[in-house]
Amino acid sequence: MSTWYDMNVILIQTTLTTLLLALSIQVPLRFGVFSFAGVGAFGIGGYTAAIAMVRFEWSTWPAVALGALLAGAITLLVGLVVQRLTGLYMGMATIAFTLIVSVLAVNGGDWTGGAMGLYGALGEISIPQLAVVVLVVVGLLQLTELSSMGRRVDAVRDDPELANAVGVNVVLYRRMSFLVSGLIGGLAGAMTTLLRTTITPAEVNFHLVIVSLTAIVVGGSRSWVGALIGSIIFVWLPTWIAFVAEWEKVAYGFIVAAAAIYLPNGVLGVIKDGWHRFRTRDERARAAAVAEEA
Amino acid sequence: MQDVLNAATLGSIYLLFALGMALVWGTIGILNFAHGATFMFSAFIGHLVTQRVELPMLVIVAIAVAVGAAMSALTQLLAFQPILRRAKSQHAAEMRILIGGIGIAAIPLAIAQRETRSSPFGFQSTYSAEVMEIFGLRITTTGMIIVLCGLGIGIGLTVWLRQSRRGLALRAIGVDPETTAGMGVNRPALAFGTMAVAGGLAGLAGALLTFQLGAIAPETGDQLLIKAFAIIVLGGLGSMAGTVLGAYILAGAESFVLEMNWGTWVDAVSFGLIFLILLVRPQGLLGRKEVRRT
Amino acid sequence: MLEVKDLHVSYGPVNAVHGVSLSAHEGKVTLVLGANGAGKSTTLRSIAGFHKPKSGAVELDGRSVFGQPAHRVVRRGMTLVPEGRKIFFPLTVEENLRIGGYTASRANADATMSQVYDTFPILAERRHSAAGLLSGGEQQMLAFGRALMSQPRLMLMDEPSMGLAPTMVNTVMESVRAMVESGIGVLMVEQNADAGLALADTVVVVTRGETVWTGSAAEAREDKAVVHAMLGEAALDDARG
Amino acid sequence: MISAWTRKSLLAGLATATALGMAACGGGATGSGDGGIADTITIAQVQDQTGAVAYAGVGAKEGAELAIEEINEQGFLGDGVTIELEEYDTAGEIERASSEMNKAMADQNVSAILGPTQSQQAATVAPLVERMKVPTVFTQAGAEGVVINDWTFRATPPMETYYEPVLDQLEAEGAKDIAILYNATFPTFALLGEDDIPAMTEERGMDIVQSLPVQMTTQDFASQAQQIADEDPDALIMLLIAPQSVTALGQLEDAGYDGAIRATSVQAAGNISEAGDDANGLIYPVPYSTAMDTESSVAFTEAFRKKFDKEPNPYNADGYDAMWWIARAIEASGDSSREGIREGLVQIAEEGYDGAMGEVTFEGNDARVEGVLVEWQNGKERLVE
Repeated sequence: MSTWYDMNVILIQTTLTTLLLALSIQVPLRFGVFSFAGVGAFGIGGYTAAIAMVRFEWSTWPAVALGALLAGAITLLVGLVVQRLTGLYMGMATIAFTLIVSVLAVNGGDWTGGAMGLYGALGEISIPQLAVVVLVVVGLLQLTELSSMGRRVDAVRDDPELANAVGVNVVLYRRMSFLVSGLIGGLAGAMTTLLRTTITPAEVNFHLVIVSLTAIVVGGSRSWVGALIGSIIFVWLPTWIAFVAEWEKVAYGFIVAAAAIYLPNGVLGVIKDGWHRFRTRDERARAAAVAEEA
Repeated sequence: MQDVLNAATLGSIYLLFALGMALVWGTIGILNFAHGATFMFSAFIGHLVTQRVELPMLVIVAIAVAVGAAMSALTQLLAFQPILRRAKSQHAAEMRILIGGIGIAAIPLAIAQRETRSSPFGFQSTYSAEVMEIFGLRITTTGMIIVLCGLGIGIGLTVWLRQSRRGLALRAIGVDPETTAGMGVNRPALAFGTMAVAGGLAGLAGALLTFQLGAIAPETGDQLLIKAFAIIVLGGLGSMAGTVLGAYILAGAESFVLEMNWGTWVDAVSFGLIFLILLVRPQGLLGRKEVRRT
Repeated sequence: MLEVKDLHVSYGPVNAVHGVSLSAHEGKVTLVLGANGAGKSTTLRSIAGFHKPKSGAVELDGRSVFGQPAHRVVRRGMTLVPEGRKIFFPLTVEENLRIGGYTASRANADATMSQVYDTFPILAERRHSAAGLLSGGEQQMLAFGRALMSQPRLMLMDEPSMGLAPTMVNTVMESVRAMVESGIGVLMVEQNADAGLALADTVVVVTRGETVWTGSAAEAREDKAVVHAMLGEAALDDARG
Repeated sequence: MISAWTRKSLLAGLATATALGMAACGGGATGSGDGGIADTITIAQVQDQTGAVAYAGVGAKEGAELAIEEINEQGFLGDGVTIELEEYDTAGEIERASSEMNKAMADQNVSAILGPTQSQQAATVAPLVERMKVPTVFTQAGAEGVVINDWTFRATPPMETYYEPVLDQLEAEGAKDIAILYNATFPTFALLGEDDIPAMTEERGMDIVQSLPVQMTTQDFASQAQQIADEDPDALIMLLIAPQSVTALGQLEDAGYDGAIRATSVQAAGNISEAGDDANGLIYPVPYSTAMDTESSVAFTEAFRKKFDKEPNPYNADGYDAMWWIARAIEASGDSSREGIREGLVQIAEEGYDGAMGEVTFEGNDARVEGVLVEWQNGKERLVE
């Protein structure tokens, strides 16, 4: 067990940080906002934390907090600017924001370390600490999925007019989704950077948008559980399909495409369906038993 | 003037690539993220064939067009069509089509990377580009062909969509697919044909761009994908003329940045421009507004 | 010409229609009445090929069109004017008509289009403006015109008067009458029973996804069951009570 | 995780101290006590086997395989002692590099590691290497932040350390005005284009008349080619990745630029062959070329041709030299443990060796070579005198 843990400690770490990143994209989607600004926030959070540690010799947690807060604030500002846009137009604008963050990092001179990025940001973050942070984030998100709050979020996404009519402040909700996305994205960036000790401009790119989106859609887009499932799948997939060796990427392609075709609600959807069927079967059996007794 | 001509050539390259994507996205609502892989793989097959036998330009282009059309048609048949069939609505299918495309794109990319070890590949052709001087401006024959093809096909598609019966049907599908089927339009067949045409355009772009650049790498398609995405959104989804305009605006902006020798700021300036334009015109330059009285 | 026998349609586990039978004929109006959610719209959409029915028979001129997709059904001479009109808003009025004539030859379509313009002069006036700018009644004219472009022998109409001003309802019903007089058969679902009954030749009453009554319009005006069906289940209970 | 690591490194540190003491007492005799040479020594190769820069990792693997075959056949480490190579694919991704490195390091059978070839991957794993105390020899990875502690080594000299000859040769040809076209998002090229080359030209009294940075995503060079042709410098130094170079060469030709062009070792390994005639006359410095006539280089070239039936490239030379360095290290310290190999690597680095890249010397743990200038002519490299 402990050897297994030692061998896979980085994968466990990556799963948790990937989950945070995926959540930063998923939160706005759940509010019906097609924003990928979370990836830009990832970059801002990562660079801020690294700069705080390397240039100003801050300690780990203040650096992480600064990264998350700054990323949250900037993402909220971006959200205020682009809130008028809809659908993929919003998507494009927020992707543009992300790419601009990356270009700023390349051209940031000594501050950002240019193309080579920053290295030597030796954060002191243990897996249990990381897990606690993730648990807190997930716990708070769970509140937005429960009962009345969850229904309001669903209304904001599926029928904003109705939501407005029943007194839900749609605009406010959507703005808040930017803030939350930025905070979580910044947190993901800061913790990833300090765990890895480096951050480079090449990491903050369109590819990261694709990775998180794939994780969410394949896992299940309506709940943090789906994001967790997706993160687990895509972080561990290379380990599971190691036997195909050099054809790994081909297998990855087939798996993603098959998931898109056959799992309309992601893996989470399958699990829920299965659970539902299991429970109803149970109930039917019980009902039948009752009927027989009678 | 020479700069304008260079920008026009670059714009035509972007345009050739973006046209196919814009066609399927703006009409049958499929945002095909495998377009870049189709583009690259068509050129790659051309490369493999010309390693055996040296061929004239026209034959290579024909091969690439055929490969592109076949790949794209297969993608439609094996992935997007099943997704659409299973989805409750076009809207529900959108995200899964996106992810399906991402998965499918990984397959040809992995194959080409493996075969070439990611070194650049080109064609063995009897064609060799000549430099022409017209009114003191230099342009290669390949550049000329690209500009003519880009503009010609761009305008041709615009006119065809406006004037022809099938073009009208495609635009109607873009508005309301179900009602269009009620008008006697065989939607799956038309979608299949449109995807094949788009794939052919990707193949054409792949072959011509490889001639123009001398060689491309397996990853070239991915880089163009994000630019094409930006161009289409900038021009306004559903408007072919908008795509033409968007391609030249992006190329013009990039060329200007290079002319100013701010090479590392290219993405920031061009995506910043897109960001700003979207703020002023949220539906893109020539995008349709919601026309509705009630 | 249209014969529907014992049609069953389901949405997933829900059986929306189970046992609808009706018929429609050239130059005649068949009116389908029933409470909200009785399965009238589903019936119409299934006949027109927008939704695949589970079982039963749908025959047009003796040949089955059961389960055929919408685009094929249109070619057989039967077209649906959908609920809510479903006009292509961004397209011009003329483009809306041209897409309606998708199955016809160019020459045929041109000829039909001038007929449509004769019938609905307002459309000719607005031919080059975006269809989304038309008023509700004009949009319904356009929906009729668009359906006529495929030169149908039978038109299925789903709530043509819905959301229209009372004066507009009359105009719309007048155009339906004109179309029927030109020999086209009409199968119509209509909430506005007065307007519908004024036009109808035959009336079919559907309750909870089943045909419960079929008769002439004259009989329908007399028969209480029909009225009940029109007014909904609640009225029926009241009558019993 | 940190606590686990600290405990582990503490233990490892204790073990090391004991081993050191023993080694000191035993005078480095082979096979003594804990620190002998195992019968089977596993070396992990944690490099890109797939993805966008697979050529470097796959190339190094072939070179390493050749070296292992020689080492095992010669009985270099004693009778019956064999080296085995275990592959880990980093797939061109930074997070994959750190997780694969971690797996390799956690495997106690792994004695040493051939580390990632990409600078950014290497810089990420370099601190891990010290925490886990596994000797890691990087190939390529020419940026700063890679060779940063006692456990990190580099077998490929960074590009800037053998770029001087290019400038010497240009000076000899009488070039005054120099233009630089460089990929500023590629760390090695950014460093070379912004710091090293300007310094080198200044020393020689040359002028940089143009400095044109581009991005990793730049694909069309018509605009830059035009600017260069208009400026018409005596020589252009072109620091671009493989596909960019092919395009730039063609477009420079089309734009009418006919001055000298100097490139980098990225153009080696046949990466420039797609440029066809446009690449003829292109000169670039390489740490290794089939055209080299140093005895040890010729031996490698011939052995490689014999084993793989193809022409070796600099990446093959990387893997070959790195693996031989490790083997020599084990032989020198007589100890195939992680600490033993680390000591051996340091010892060999002090002495230097003759390898595929010719005479290799070291600055600390970092390799240095003279390098050679080669000219590309009709699909072949030949030495520039």
